[in-house]
Amino acid sequence: MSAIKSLPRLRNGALNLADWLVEAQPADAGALAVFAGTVRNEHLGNAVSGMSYHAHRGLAEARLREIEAAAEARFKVHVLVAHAVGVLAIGEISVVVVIRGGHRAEAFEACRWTIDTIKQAVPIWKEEHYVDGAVRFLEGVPIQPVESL
Amino acid sequence: MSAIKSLPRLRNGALNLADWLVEAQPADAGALAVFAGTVRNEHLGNAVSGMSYHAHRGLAEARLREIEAAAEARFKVHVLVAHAVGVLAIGEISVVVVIRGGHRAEAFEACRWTIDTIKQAVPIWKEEHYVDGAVRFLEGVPIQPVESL
Amino acid sequence: MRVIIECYGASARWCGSDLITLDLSVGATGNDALDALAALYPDFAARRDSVAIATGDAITSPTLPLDDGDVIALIPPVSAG
Amino acid sequence: MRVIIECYGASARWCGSDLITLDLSVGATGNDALDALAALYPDFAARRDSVAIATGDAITSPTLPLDDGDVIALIPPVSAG
Repeated sequence: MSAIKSLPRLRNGALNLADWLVEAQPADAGALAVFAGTVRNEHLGNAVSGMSYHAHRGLAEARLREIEAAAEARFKVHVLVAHAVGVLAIGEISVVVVIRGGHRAEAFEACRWTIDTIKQAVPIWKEEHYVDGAVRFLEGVPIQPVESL
Repeated sequence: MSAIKSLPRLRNGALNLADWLVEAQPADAGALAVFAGTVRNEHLGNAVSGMSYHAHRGLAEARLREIEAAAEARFKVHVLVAHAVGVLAIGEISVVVVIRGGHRAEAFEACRWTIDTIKQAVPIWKEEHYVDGAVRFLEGVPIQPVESL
Repeated sequence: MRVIIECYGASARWCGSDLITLDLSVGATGNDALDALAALYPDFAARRDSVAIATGDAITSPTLPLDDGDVIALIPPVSAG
Repeated sequence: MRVIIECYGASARWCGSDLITLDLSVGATGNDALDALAALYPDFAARRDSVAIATGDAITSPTLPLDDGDVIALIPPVSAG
């Protein structure tokens, strides 16, 4: 287990992708799959200037670790996730998923499942800042238990 | 178009993932999907000590660029690929696919299609070095035209 | 008895505040607290069924009875990622 | 006429050499070159139908006629990635 596994998964400010790629590739792994989510300059036709990420920090931290463990058990891969809290600019990284596994099939599946699950099971809320000055929380989905996904 | 797009996609020696992540995320992109292939320490029950990658360099370079362009047209995303040639150690990176796109669905699809296509349409051959000293070319698949995939 | 409601995400907009103190009957449940909020705040009432509650770092069943002094977090629909 | 065969990947093992010079009749095609190699090298003969040929930086149809001095690459089944 590397040092990064002991760090909080919820971080203040934009994520730096390289920080989450420092773990060595396991010798029995042939695939590394990574997903990062970034802030877009447009949403449903509105020009976006930035995004605030709000979290229930205790529950979000617990859920991110629970999702890591669930993905590792389900897909037999190594999983690392991180999510930003605070105000991010266009192009900055809000979420990172890193999968290291034997072959690409399970690495891709684990990566997709992990980001899909984060979006439905972690108490984080996006508040969009529009170019016209308006601010609005995005519609979300009722929070789901990790084990239901 | 960034400077990296003018570099050869076929590189001597193991790839450094960070080199292929230097492009800025487009302002209208919300997803970054990355795949890297690494050398495993085992193949079909044989202990592997390393891997040689051989290429028809001219055709491989042309095919890698053709795959980039095909994936960009098909999935409406930005695509960057690179492949190593030469001798790699366990855990080192032989191939990288970087996708930057609007949403995660097309980013994941483009990433998966691109690596699957590289494996079938690029004249590169893996030669496994086993711990017992033996060396053997892997069985492959007859080379396919990119437009058939 | 008295419980404290922490309003996360858009629920603070619906209720007009980040933090709300509610006076409830002894033996009241999470659902009773949500009902009381719905009676006070029409914008919350419209979203009541989409909101989960958490105590500490865990989601809690709204059918469980609350204790005096409990702190309950409102977890409106999430939009992580 | 004379053509040069470059043997990529495992095809060099099958033919015992990286580079082979073949003497063919005028008007011979890629398929004729592959037939000549199959006649010379049994290990190649067993894999003949899985092998493509390239000239320059492009895959070429084996039905096209070759010219004297052409250089043809054998592209055995690939294992990139």
